[in-house]
Amino acid sequence: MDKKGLSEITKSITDLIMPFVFMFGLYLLFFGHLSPGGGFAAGVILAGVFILITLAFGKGGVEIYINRERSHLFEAAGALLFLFVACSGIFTGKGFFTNVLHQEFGSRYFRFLSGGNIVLYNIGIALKVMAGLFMVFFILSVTRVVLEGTKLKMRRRK
Amino acid sequence: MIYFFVFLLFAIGLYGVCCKRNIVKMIVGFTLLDYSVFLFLIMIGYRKDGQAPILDRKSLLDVFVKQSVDPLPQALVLTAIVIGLAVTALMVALAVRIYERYGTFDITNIKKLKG
Amino acid sequence: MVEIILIVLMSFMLIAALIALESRDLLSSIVSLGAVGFMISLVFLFLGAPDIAIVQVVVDILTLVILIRATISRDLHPVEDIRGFFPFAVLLVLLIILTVFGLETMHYLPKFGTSMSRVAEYYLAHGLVETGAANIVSAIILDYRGYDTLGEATVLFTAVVGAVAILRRKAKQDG
Amino acid sequence: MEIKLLPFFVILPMLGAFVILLLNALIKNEARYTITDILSNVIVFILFVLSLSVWNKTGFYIVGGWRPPIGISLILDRFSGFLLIIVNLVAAASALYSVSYMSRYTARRYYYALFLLMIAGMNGVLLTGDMFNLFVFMEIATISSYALVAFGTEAEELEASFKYMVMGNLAGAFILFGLGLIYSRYGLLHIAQLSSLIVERDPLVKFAFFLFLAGFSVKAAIIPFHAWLPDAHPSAPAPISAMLSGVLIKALGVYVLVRIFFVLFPEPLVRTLFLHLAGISLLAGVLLALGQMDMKRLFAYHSISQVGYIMLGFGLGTPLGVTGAVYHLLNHSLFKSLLFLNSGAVYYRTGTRDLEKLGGLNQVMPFTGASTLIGSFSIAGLPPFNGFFSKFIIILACWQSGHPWFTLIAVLGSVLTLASFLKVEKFAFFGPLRQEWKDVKEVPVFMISSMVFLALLCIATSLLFLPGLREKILLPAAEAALNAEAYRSILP
Repeated sequence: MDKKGLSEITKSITDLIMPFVFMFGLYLLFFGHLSPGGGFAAGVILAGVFILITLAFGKGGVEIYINRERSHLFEAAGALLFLFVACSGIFTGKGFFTNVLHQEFGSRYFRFLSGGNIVLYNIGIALKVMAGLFMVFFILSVTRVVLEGTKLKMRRRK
Repeated sequence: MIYFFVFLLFAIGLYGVCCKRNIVKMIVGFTLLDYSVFLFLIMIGYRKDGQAPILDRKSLLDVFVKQSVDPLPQALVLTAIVIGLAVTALMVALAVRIYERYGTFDITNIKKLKG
Repeated sequence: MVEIILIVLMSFMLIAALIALESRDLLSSIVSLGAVGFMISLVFLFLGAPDIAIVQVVVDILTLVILIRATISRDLHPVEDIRGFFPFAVLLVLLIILTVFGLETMHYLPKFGTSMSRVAEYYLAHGLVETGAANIVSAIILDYRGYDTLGEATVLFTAVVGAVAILRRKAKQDG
Repeated sequence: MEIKLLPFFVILPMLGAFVILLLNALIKNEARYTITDILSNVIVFILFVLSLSVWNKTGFYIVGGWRPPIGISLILDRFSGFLLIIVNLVAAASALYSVSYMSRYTARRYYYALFLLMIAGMNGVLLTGDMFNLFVFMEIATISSYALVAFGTEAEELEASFKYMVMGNLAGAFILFGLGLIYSRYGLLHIAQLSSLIVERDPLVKFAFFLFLAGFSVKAAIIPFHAWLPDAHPSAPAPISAMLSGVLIKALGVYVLVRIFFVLFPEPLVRTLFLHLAGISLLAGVLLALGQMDMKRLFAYHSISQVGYIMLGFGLGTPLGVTGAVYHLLNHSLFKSLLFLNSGAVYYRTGTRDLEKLGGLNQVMPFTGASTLIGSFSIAGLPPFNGFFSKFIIILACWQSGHPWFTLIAVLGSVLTLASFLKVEKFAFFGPLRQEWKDVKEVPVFMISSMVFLALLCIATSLLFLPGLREKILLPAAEAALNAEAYRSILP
């Protein structure tokens, strides 16, 4: 086994619990308006899942999925989704932040779609928070200050 | 009386920010300062043995309105916590960069600027 | 009953906060900061704010991870403190003003547990009907005061872009 | 009445920032730099045109359809409309300037994203009618300015940005604490309705008053809280220090101070406090600036003293005084951003900001020399230029309302400003041309056009002194700033 990442035990534990943490994050995301939770908590937990993988399996594990450019993409996409759903009120002439979907067919309560725009907002925020925070962690963990001669240099860790 | 703890935590946070030489200790001080303000905001909204402001199928509306805690400070704190996280992340990025340029976290010998 | 639990938890929190600032080793100060964060999320649970408790726990974990990541491979020798006289004076002045004003306002604040905001009654009563969300806090942050959350999502976006801009390796074109 | 346009002042810059990052993540070839430049300049120009179209209008916009105490609403009155134009004007000039200035830096997409988000933050602060929303948008503007100050990641810039961040965060915590106090007593956050509720002056309200004053005067760099400005502004890239000094300390500091303390706590104590704080910062700023040999630090110290002039005008509270303050606010935004852009041009070509090393640049950089001359004479307050007229109105108002000491301070401040700007002119632009600057060429066309644009505006605004124009442009803005009743009646 290559020595990257943490010890063997942590790796196997991560394998075990990672799906459950991911499931919990998705639960918070999609049922944010019916039970405690919401876009932010879900986004941070999902970012935590990727951080866990990077910590346990070393940088290579995740790099193929999420590198710097792709997390920029997800972050900007999440933010644009949120802004677009917020502006949907303007396009339909009702005003900036109106809950368009709810007024259309939000009659039944305690349903998945009963919140109207709220679920879409949650998805946009979660996507943005996940990508953004993971990128901050990824860059912080990748750059290490290495002492080269007298000068300290920021080096990208191989 | 219970607000006394909030003022105390605020004072500890201020102490951490003003009198600590190490940048990371200052960041810890700032986080404590933020925590005390969030605690204060939520304590304002608390109602005597109130329940969480989340409805479910069985709860009656008028009992719910009488019983539950004030939801507005919670919305404010939710936003403020993420602002606090954003500021902490930026400060840590700055601290790493300062360490790279100055070689130390100690603020007293980071004095390149002309006063 | 709740007050007693809160007072006990908060006194532990104050002790942990002092340890966080006074401990000589950076790592233990960060870990005790984490302890303060978890205790605060417990207090939030007792104050009837499950949403905030979840977000607080998760954000606290993330602050710990970022802080440890930034300091683990650096500057771990013990840290001597107290930055000379001037900052102490600034702190004393601020503290005096705060305590003078603070003690007076203590008994002007509404007694603990008697929150009486008119706006809150409206949210609680009409939240489900008007926005369809059973979790009134989500209703507020995403529908009644959605503009706040737009601003707030942008704050996080700005901080991430700012942190990435600061941490890029080559800042100027000609070095 | 309802203005449909108001939310676009915040949506457009945010949309621009998100789209810029999206495009740069998708496109890989060289074309993305020009696309980023064009996109951000187009968006900033559209914002400027929008702000002109909303000029002299009062109105509101109810976000999400929920009336004020429940939801958030945007409120525009003549005073915030006036500031909106200034913010977007200086932003347009800086965006044009940074097209060629930022070619020296890498990662231009982050620069433009942060620049647009700073504009979104300032526009958001100017428009909201809700206290907590004002705090959130203020955080957006300040966080993007922290990152932009440290954009060049040199040693000084990082330290300056860290010092700025320490003070900014303290201010943020104080403001949030004050907000909590006000909410615990009155239960709602809409400024207009709060002002009619806050009647009694017991310790809780005084404590919140003190916390707000401390927090927002850090943003306005008023004297006891000014320590971050002389370090932060010089180390930022030139277009950003022009934005910081020109508009950020006004939109986030002076506007919010005037709005909160004339609407929420309207009593004479506030005015005398402004007066004294302004007097001290006016004198201290000028005295500290005398000894400076670094061009940008000298300009930064003068920003503190000029903000002192503006707060002096607002502190007087008389219609003439407030008109002078609003007029000086406009003038200072123009000539201070012009001066910072000039110092950027000098740095762009000579690589140094130290006055001793410079000399006789007029012969090699005619446009920069001319616009610096106009800027220096305007800030020093020489007759034909706009600085003279606005300072004249403030000094006149000071004298009429019977404050001899403050009149003396104002006149003394103006004389010392003239002295230090003559020093700048003598060292940097006149006198013999040094050997090493022989082959220095003029700056690229984008930088020249934005500097000349601001210089012409400096000359044009001196016409505002004429009675005809003054009533039409300055007086309505001054009325709106002074009159809390009008602000409440827009959206009760």
